[in-house]
Amino acid sequence: MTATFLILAAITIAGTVAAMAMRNLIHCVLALTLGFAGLAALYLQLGAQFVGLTQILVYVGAVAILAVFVIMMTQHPTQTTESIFSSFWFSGSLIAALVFAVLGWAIHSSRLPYGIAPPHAEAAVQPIGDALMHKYVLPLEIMGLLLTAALIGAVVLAIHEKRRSA
Amino acid sequence: MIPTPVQQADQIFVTLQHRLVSYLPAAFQSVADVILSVIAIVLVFALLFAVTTVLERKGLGRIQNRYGPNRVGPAGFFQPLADGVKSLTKEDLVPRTADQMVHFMAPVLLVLAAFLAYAVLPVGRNMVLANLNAGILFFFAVGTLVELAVFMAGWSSRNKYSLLGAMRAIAQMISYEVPLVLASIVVIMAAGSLSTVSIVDMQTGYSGIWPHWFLFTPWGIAGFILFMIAATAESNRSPFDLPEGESEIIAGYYIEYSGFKFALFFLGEYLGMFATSGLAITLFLGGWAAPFSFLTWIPSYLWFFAKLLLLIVIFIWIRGTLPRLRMDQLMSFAWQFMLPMTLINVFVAGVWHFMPAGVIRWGVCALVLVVPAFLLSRGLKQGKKFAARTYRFAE
Amino acid sequence: MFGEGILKGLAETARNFLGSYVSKNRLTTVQYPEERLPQIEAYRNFPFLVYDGDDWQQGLRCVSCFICEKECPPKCIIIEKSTDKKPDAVGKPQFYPKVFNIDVSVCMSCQICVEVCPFDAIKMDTDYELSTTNRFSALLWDKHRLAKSNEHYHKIHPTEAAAVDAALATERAKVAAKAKAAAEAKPAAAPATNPNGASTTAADKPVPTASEK
Amino acid sequence: MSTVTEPVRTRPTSVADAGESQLLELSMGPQHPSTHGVFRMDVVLDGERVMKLKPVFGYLHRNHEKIAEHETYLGSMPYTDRLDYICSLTNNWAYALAVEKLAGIQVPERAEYIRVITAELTRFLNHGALIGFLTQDMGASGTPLMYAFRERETILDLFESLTGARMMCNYMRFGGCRVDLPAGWLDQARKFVATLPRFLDEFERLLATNEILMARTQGVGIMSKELAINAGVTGPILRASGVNYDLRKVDKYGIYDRFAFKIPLGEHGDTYDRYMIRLLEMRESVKILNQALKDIPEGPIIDPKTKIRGFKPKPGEAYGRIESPKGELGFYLVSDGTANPYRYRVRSCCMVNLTVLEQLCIGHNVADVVVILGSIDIVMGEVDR
Amino acid sequence: MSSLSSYLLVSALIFSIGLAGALTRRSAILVLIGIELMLNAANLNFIAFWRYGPNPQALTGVMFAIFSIGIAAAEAAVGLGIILAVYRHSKTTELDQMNSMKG
Repeated sequence: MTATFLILAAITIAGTVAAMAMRNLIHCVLALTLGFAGLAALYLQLGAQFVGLTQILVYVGAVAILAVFVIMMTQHPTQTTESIFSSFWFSGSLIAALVFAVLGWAIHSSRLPYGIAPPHAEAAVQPIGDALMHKYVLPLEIMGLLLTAALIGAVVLAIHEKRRSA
Repeated sequence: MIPTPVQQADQIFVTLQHRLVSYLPAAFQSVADVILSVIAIVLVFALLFAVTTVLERKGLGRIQNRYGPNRVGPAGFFQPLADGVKSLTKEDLVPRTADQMVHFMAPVLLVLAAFLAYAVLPVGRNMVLANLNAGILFFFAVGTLVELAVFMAGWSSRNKYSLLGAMRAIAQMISYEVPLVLASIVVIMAAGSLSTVSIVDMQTGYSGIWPHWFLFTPWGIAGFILFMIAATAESNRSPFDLPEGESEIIAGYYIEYSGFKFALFFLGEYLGMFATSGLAITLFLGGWAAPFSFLTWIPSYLWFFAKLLLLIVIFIWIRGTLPRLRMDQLMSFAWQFMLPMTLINVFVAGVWHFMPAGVIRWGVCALVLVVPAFLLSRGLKQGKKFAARTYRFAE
Repeated sequence: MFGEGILKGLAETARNFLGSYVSKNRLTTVQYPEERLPQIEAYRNFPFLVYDGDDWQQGLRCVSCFICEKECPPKCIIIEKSTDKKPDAVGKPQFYPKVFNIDVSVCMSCQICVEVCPFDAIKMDTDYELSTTNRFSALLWDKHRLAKSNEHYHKIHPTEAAAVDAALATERAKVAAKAKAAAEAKPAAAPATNPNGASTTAADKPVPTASEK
Repeated sequence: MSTVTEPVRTRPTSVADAGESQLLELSMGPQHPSTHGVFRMDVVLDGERVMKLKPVFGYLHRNHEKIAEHETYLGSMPYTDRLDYICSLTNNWAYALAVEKLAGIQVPERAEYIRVITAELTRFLNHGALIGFLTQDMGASGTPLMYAFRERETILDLFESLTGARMMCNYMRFGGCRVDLPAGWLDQARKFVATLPRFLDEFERLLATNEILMARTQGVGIMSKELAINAGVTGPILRASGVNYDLRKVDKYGIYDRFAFKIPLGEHGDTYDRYMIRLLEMRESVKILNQALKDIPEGPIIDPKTKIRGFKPKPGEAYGRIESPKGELGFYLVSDGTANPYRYRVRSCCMVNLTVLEQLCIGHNVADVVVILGSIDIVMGEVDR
Repeated sequence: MSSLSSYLLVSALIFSIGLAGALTRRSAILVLIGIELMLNAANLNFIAFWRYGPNPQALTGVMFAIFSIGIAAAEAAVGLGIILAVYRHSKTTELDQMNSMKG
């Protein structure tokens, strides 16, 4: 519970809350990137350098930009929404609050069996690479396949438009 | 062991920093260490930015048979000072319909991201702010922040030109980030490390007088050229300066910025250029290592900056010569030439690793690179559709 | 090979870059306040009124005939005629301009006033450092501002001025001779031959050519 | 998001593609830096593709024709300088030609030679500047432009020492030229013209085979022969479409029949052809210049019978046209016997050439619009008059 | 409260925020983003457990997080692509208005 952690956690939560609550979708995405960056900083603080930097690379560099593009492509000038929340916003937030209550209670009440004092561990890149290439090679390949499939899917979705307009 | 004078000169800034920090209480020492380094980086690279703007304008001037700025100070070298004063005293105009907060944040984020990248660049022996385990990954991660900043600038200005510019910039940066990363992967493969410091350390040896730079391998040359092309595109320099194409979309994403914020964009752009050039030096040109073994007595940081200036000069030279590409050509160049070439280069680096050293290895690797490059460039020309023409004359 | 044209272009710019240090004729820029281009004799800028002698008011050649005011394409010349007469450049009594204004913010330096003037009274100046801080009164030049001496004219357009002077001198001699003859023959006769004589001088004057060839 | 999409208008009715993607209406100009003056294009974009383009001009309209009808014949001469302010001498010539036809004035031989020399120098500087601006529009940071301007400076120096002004020359008169060549001018001109082929070689090395330039210009803005002829396009861009039509050959006005030169013709009619045709025409201009500077005779420079003041041609009408660097520039004059023309009309090549802009640009990129506009070569002073 | 549990609490909070967003927002894009947030919350858990776990050398949590990020990227790409496709069809990204299964 260091000061760094508190600051980072505050940034992250503020970013995510803003991302979910703001009216302007672009603002939402910008706030979301703040949240993602805060999360990445939390990973770095935990010693997971590779994961933290990958988080920034993937989420800030790709997902957020992609979301921004989609928002810009799908916004309609005539689309004037009176409310940004759906009609069942009350039940939705109730469910979320309940989930948080349950999770919070569980975390609070469970006696964690290990690791009160953090040991000095770091996820260096080399062991990660080794693990990816040896122990986790099958998941890696499957993920590659998945990503390829996603790529092809995205391309198919994009080409769709061209064919129709042509 | 007592350091020789050469080593002392080499390490002068490092020892100075240690000396300064040692006066502080132990609790603050690590923080002060970082702060000192950050100040040094900010100062040095801001100064380099100032010098580069003059050099670029003078160089472009000479290329175009003009003098370039030569009025302020000796030979015009105080021009950036005058420019700075001017941009500071200029009225800061913000469009009324602009998204004020985002509009303000964009240049700040841009400069911040550009400066962050320097944290992992070793500018000299033992001169790096953070020797991160995943340094190169860090570099690319902060590079993505630039895209975000550019988007924020373009979108928040509420100007159609700036929006077009931002769209172009993002599309271009994302497209060229892939070849940029792939071009540096060959070095990571060879070095077996993502740490910039260890990558430079691997290149500091010499055989005879020749250094062990990664540049001196087929995949190194190809990787360097591809990296520099991608870096030009990443830093929006000519001939890939479409996002700010002044003749088409005027200034692109920063059309609505004035005064100091405009200067910040300028700064951020140049810092980005220095950073990617610095990474190219780190990856391919041996970082701070001297080019010949008999030149090692020159301090390492000088070598780094000499190489950096060399790359900057090349940037200026190219800017003075080439017209700009079009968006679709830029994209097809990225996906049809750069991406396959970088992938082939990765393959070549693997082949290099497993083949016995010798002339055959060189030949095979070079051949595997040159043939596809030739074929792909033929493809880019779209089956010789682009060609010099002959004309008929009527009496 | 792809990139050949680009490399050729790079070589060309490099040649120019280095050449700009070696050969001085590559750099066409003139470092203006310190160095200046040589004054070209034919250069024209804005009109001025020529006067002979030392007194700018007495020596003004203009006889306020209104030809330039009428012919000026942008109509930037404003003349008011005097009520009394004074001897002109050739010695005949003539009206003189009470007011002679040129609005140089309107003037387009076309030289038509010079071409049409039968008295060689208006010529083109070469002064180009004319910036002012007041765009209203400072750009409306009055008679005093416009009057420049014949020496000035000689300085800026020597060949042309010499031709004009020669023509004027013969004219003056003719007028003097005629006046003498008239004085001898009939002292009361009025000198009435002026316009013809003046227009011949204008026609005799294909300006700088005669002496140059 | 409302503000980003506010100016966006969706395509109105078409069912097939309604709302498929949004169109962006972009106003390029009149303050846009590469519209060659105060010109505006209302462009409708789909992404970056041009769907519609509406040229809007008139920002530089200054009532040239009506002013001229209230001026004397001579008084209009300096105004013609301001039509195409890069090539004032050819404008002078076209107007002088019209008045000479109207009044039946003969031009002495030496004056004809001077006219040809100044016109070809003007053509050279216009094409050089145009190619510079064209590459500037392509983003070449001014290098070719500066090279072109380096040569242009020398030509302007020649003009200055001849006419007294660098750009607004106001040099030609009805029946000849205003002043004779100053001493040493011909030698200076000969020396300079001898350096021009070297400059052209340099220019060609710099860009003509540049891959980026070829990619940017080849196949861009193709103008078919039919379109060019139907639209009344003239000048180098007509010849780039392969139509052999040059008034210097067709009309043989002045003394152009005395010179041996050729007319370069394009085949594809695209921007690259328009670019290259101009380079080649510059070479032909150098040929003409060499011949004219060699053959120029001594003699009077103006018909001695022409009156400067009180010039009143007989009632009648005349149309004088020349091949200006940008196309057919013509002046149509109707005289009613007074000192002012009854009707004065300019056939502006820039404006006629500009009318094809939309057809050339549709389907291309925003970046191409700028390049195509640059290759058409307009000067707003002449378009708007 | 231990350090681990504070990380877990933050993670739970982010998860709930994401869940709330996914359940209540009208815009399909923000629903997708809410789901991304939930995935990220899980990632934070993985990293925290790896860090405080008995065997950090095994890198299990880190590997899981890496795979999760990769899959999340694919998910975001496809999800946004689907939103785009749906938008082309129904001219809206508002979930309330996408109430027809038939095209």
